[in-house]
Amino acid sequence: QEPASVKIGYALSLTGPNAGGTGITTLPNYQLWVKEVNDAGGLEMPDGKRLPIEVVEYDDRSSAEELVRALQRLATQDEVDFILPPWSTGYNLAAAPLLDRYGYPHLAATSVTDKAPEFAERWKKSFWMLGGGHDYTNALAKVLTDSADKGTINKKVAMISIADGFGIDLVNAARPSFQEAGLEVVYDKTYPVGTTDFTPMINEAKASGADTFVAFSYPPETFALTQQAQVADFNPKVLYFGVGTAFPIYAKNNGDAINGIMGIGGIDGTSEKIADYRKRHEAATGKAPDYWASVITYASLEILQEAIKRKGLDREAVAEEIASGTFETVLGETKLEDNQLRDLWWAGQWQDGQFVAIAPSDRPGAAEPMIPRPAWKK
Amino acid sequence: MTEILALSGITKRFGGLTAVNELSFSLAAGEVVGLLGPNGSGKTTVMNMISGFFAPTQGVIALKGEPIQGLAPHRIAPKGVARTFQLVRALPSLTVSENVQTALAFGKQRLWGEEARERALHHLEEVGLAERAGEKASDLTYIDQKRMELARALAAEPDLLLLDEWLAGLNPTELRTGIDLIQSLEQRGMTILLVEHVMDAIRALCGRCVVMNAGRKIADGPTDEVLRDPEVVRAYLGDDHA
Amino acid sequence: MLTTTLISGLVLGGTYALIAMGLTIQYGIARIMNLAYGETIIAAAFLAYVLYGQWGIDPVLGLLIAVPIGFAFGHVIYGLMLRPLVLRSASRESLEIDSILATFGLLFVIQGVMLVVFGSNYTSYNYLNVGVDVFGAVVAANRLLALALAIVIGGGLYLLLTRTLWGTALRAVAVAPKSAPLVGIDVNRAARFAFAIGCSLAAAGGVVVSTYQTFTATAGVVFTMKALVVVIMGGVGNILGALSAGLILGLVETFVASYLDPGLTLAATYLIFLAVLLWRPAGLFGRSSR
Amino acid sequence: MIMLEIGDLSLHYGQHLALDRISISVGKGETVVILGANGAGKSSLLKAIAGMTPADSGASIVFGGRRIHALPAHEVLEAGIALVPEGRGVFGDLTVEENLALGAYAKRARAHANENRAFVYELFPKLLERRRQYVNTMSGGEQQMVAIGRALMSKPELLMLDEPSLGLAPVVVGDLFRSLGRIRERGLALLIVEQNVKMSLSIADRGYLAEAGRITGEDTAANLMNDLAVQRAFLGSAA
Amino acid sequence: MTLKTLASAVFFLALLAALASVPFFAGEYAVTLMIGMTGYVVLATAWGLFSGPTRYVSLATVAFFGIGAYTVSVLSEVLPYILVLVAAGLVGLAVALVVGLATLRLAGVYFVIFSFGLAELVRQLVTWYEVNITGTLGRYIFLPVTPEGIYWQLLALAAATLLFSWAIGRSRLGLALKVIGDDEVVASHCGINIAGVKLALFSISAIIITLVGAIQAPRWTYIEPSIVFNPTTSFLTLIMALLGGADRLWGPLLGAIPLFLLFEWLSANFPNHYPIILGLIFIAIVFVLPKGVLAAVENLTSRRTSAKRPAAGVEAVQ
Ligand SMILES: Nc1ncnc2c1ncn2[C@@H]1O[C@H](COP(=O)(O)OP(=O)(O)OP(=O)(O)O)[C@@H](O)[C@H]1O
Ligand SMILES: Nc1ncnc2c1ncn2[C@@H]1O[C@H](COP(=O)(O)OP(=O)(O)OP(=O)(O)O)[C@@H](O)[C@H]1O
Ligand SMILES: NC(=[NH2+])NCCC[C@H](N)C(=O)O
Ligand SMILES: [Mg+2]
Ligand SMILES: [Mg+2]
Repeated sequence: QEPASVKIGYALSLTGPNAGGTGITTLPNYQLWVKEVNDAGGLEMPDGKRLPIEVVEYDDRSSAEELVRALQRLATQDEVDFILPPWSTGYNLAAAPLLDRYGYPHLAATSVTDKAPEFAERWKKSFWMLGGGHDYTNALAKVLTDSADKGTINKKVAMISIADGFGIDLVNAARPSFQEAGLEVVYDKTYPVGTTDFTPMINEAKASGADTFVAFSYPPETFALTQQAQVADFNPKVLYFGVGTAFPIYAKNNGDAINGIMGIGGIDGTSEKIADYRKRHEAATGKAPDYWASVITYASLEILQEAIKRKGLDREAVAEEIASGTFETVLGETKLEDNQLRDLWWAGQWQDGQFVAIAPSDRPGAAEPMIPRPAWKK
Repeated sequence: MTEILALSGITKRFGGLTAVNELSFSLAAGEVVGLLGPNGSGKTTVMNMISGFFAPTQGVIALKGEPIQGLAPHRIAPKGVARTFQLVRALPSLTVSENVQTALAFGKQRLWGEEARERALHHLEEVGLAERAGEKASDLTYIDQKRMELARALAAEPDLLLLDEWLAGLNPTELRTGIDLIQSLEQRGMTILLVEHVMDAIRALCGRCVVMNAGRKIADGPTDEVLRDPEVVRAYLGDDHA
Repeated sequence: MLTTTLISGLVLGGTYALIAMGLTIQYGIARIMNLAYGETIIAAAFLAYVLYGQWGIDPVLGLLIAVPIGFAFGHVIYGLMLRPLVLRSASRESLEIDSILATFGLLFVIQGVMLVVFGSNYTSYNYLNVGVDVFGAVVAANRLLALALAIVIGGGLYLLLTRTLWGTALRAVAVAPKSAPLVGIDVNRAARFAFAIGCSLAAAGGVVVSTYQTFTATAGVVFTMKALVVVIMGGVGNILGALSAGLILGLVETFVASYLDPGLTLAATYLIFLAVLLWRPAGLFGRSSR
Repeated sequence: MIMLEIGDLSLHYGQHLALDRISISVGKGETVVILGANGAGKSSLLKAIAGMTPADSGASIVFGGRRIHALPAHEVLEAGIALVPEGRGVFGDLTVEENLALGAYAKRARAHANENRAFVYELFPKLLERRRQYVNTMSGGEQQMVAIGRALMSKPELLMLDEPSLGLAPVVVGDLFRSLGRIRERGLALLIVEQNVKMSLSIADRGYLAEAGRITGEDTAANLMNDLAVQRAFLGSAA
Repeated sequence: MTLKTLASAVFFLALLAALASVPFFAGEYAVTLMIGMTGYVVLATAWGLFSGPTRYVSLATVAFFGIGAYTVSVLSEVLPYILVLVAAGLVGLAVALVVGLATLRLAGVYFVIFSFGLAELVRQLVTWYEVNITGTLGRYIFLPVTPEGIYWQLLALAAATLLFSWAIGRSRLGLALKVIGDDEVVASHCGINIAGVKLALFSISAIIITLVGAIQAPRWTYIEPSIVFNPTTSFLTLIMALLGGADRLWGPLLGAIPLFLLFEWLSANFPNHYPIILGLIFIAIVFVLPKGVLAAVENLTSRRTSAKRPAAGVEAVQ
């Protein structure tokens, strides 16, 4: 019979330790997208009819077991038409085999993993949209060597990373990337989740003589590092932080002190589409999106929306279409290669209040890196 | 006359305080001996060392010739030592019967099941608590809990029974009953070391007394003599009793 | 290097001590194992954030607002929710279980309200983030404030509890609530007061910590557990214990990070905690009553 | 002159009737003992007066002209009645000094703390010697002194003692009753529950006999002392 | 008496069979639900096995749970499945012995927080080991175990745990535990080897908990310390057991099932106000069921029977 609506379900970490990340990147974009689609009358079907989206939402309470169960509930109990993925690498991996088993396309928008090709192979309907650790670290290495070659900075790098899946993936990628690029890692330590005081690490990094300090960090530490580097008057020529650098609140709290700080992600500051997206996001959810995965998340939803428009509610066909089609999204013309989004910005930098993309430098829209960054104002 | 317990040169220190100081005495099998002394003179501490609750700082405690000092209570109990506590220690969430069965189940007889229940009832009868066997121990009055505690100690069928002020708080009639009960135990051949401040009971029960003061032994001998000893009178009895 | 490490360790420890003191009072005196303690800290952090961000009220002034609010909150919660449990509990253990269960519920309520009001985002702001030179080590003024506050509160409470009759009465309630009425102490009032003090200390901690630490509506548990570790390591109900345990943990963490491996800081923290307990089963300053 | 007047005091523990319409009185400065078998309800009576255990409604307890029935324990103390309970109720984790200081926690006593403390130390010189010791490391007799001393610190007009001689060495019992005699001389009324019949009657003015939750007899101490038959009948029957 | 035991046994087996057949007639989601529920039933019952009678409230549950999951992730490719489970149990046992020996002196809240610290320590050490020695953090488990398979394993474990708990309750060991819970001094003076008893029970409880982690691990595919050492697991287990009545055989189960369903229902129906409602319900439960679910149930049934037979009071005590 004729469906009256499209049921879309998701299970997110609305509470618990993962709620912070979910609340910045994932949930607001899902809300924005649903609102926009429904305001426009619903999802367009191949026959031009529009079906409103009906949302089924669960809280996984930041527990993998809950997530697995909630997804199964969505698939077998609520029998939703599509399932949107959770936030973070680990939870997307926990979700992948299930979504695969039930035949749902899986648009993993917030999962950073070097195993993406392998996973795309294993779970045919999974799509990996945020690249792998090597992509980010290779790009960073290039930015650094370019600058070192110009004689602006030395080739020494001090680096710290958080001891969880994300930090370790990146630092494991960074070591070979930096070595191949001829950079010398002079300090390389991992800190546990929950660390709040970075004074010892900053002191070591300061003493190491490196011009570049890299932290594969999560938001609380990114914020803490920024504050503590200021206090310690720690002024390497390049400062690069992890997740959180791209958050709007980062700029709000630190003002122009963060000018020149680099981080993971970035956006094309020249793109009107993105500027428009940011405006809509803020209007609909009351807060600005981050400058990295938000827009990717949103783009993944647009891809889904367009694939549905082309193929209807047949999940098999939709997955097929996502894998092979070309889509017009907020990122511009978008096409997945081997189930992965490869047209990504790997590094960004705060420049005059915007977190603009600086790498890959040959991609249109890339900004010129500002090295050395201005020292902290006293 | 065989010696069942022998303490030689026992010392116990708590931090700076020497609670028991170079104490030696011994008990012959079947003897009922009073351990007397002013409050704080170390009597309970001696009991605690015999039962294994404290390890002596120094000295040897021999039970039937075998050194037991420093062993844990659960190692000493099966060797035939049972006790009551100065402040009763009931097992409040267990029934009165279960309290007694505890001693049966883990004592040397290792009784369990129906047999244990019957034995428990028997021991409760001895102390006059049989009707309350099914009640929660915490519902008993203080004195009844003391009775129950004695039944528990008796259930272990000890060779040596340590009673720490078990008669305290009884009125004259109850005291009489208590004394009779202890005498019946004596008749059975049980060796009893008893700490007590009730002189009537001491006189009635003990052929011999050991008196402590400030951790040291100040007298040891037949009860009448000891209670006339001027030092004992001065330190413990006071002029009223002299 | 050594002095720098020492000083940053003490400063970090100040934070730990600060967040633990309210809990040690609540648990030690009011006998309430308050699992919602961390949520109180976070709520105060949000309060400071709003006061500063919306109305430009300095967090130090914010303390003057948050502390009384915390006190009132604790007073009300105790009266409404905990008092009936205290009244009905026959033993210390049953009260412990009841208070664990009830405050576990409270934890969710507070957290839920914060989620609805503030969402689940990381929240942080900058305040007093300037370096201060202390014996050659540069430390952040906001963290120094936490240390100073910890020492002042810790010392003040210690004197209050040990040197005044009123404080002795609170300790009497802690050690023998059944006997306290015998000397004319209104146990209910004392416990309620202690619980409220605990909440106001949590509020003070929350305000100060928010000036340098990122927080989310759901981060309360982290604080509760850290505080519990400090409280237990110091000895329940012992203010000086909480202060020293906090400082020790801060020092351990900093020394391990500087001289061993930052990756082992938390492992070392727990190792020290466990070692202390094995050495002194009732905490550093605890007197075992078993 | 009557100071404490109790009428129709009943008390239930759940279903169990522990006190059955008790009526007793204590005069100003009078020393009264209650004698009775175990479980007769003596402790329950003292606890009910002290407000530690709620009595059934309908009772009347008047102290110094004031109705104190249903007052919470701390207010009963404030009114001038102190209890040294069964098991002593001392603060084991506090020092002797602190226990005594807390004795004067009541508003009525604060101003007199120093003079009362001096009296307590004079009465029990051992406490002065041990004033820094934690009470739970003291022997039973020493703890009993702390408990009595602490009660005296609240400047009571009526001091109630529940089996104060329990577990004390004879020499201490002698001292204790001498001390109670001295306390009595200061004009305090005493209400004592004791098994040590001889000693307690020797310092008492009057005595009550309690049995199974009721008061079954009352006489002057001298008469009770002499009437051994009465003694045996009442003290022996319940056991 | 024996007839009653027999009847109970038959009923127990029938119930087990009925539960085991759930996958054949109910949907996949039902299986999922049963997995979660059975998992918590086992955790809570195993927890109650040790913590109920001794009143040693342990927050180390997740340490063993996580160890189980990690053992599977490490060994799943090298050993046959059944040996993997055995290995997990053995690792759990080894850790339990070390922990047990270390904690014997602790009491009350000191033990509680110690056990929490211990779980965190294990998590930190595993993290550090993975990061610095094996150089990765996440691990993948690609085992061909179906949800039904997981469910049946858990169900079997649940049955075994309950049976074991029942046997303990009627054994000398059970009495020993109760005595220890009441007064350790008396226990040792009655001849109970406190350390031995505690250690034995703690280890058994730990092995069961480890197995739950091991059996459930394949459901997540990806494992990292923050996932399998999630302290929430310890808290929920404790809360469920306490709520049901930790010192009785059926108590933890009666806490786990309703609470689990409540969680599920709330998060499905009120994802955004879930914590508030849950918290309020929780507080309400504490007030309405002061002695735990089981006691309330018993109260109800005993009131009914005693209403029928007014004179049954005395027998009921025995
Ligand atoms: N665990 C302990 N720690 C410190 N001191 C203790 C401890 N146990 C006993 N003492 C001290 O040792 C001394 C002897 O105490 P003990 O209990 O043996 O006396 P006692 O002779 O039994 O007295 P009583 O007749 O009053 O019961 C006392 O001064 C007491 O304070
Ligand atoms: N908290 C309680 N709960 C239930 N019953 C109680 C409680 N306290 C006392 N009882 C009961 O009340 C009765 C009177 O007890 P109470 O302690 O007042 O007697 P007592 O005369 O002081 O005896 P003793 O000489 O043993 O101290 C006893 O039967 C006792 O079992
Ligand atoms: N902007 C973001 N927060 N992106 C999310 C990245 C999350 C990260 N990949 C993780 O493993 O958790
Ligand atoms: Mg003694
Ligand atoms: Mg009494």
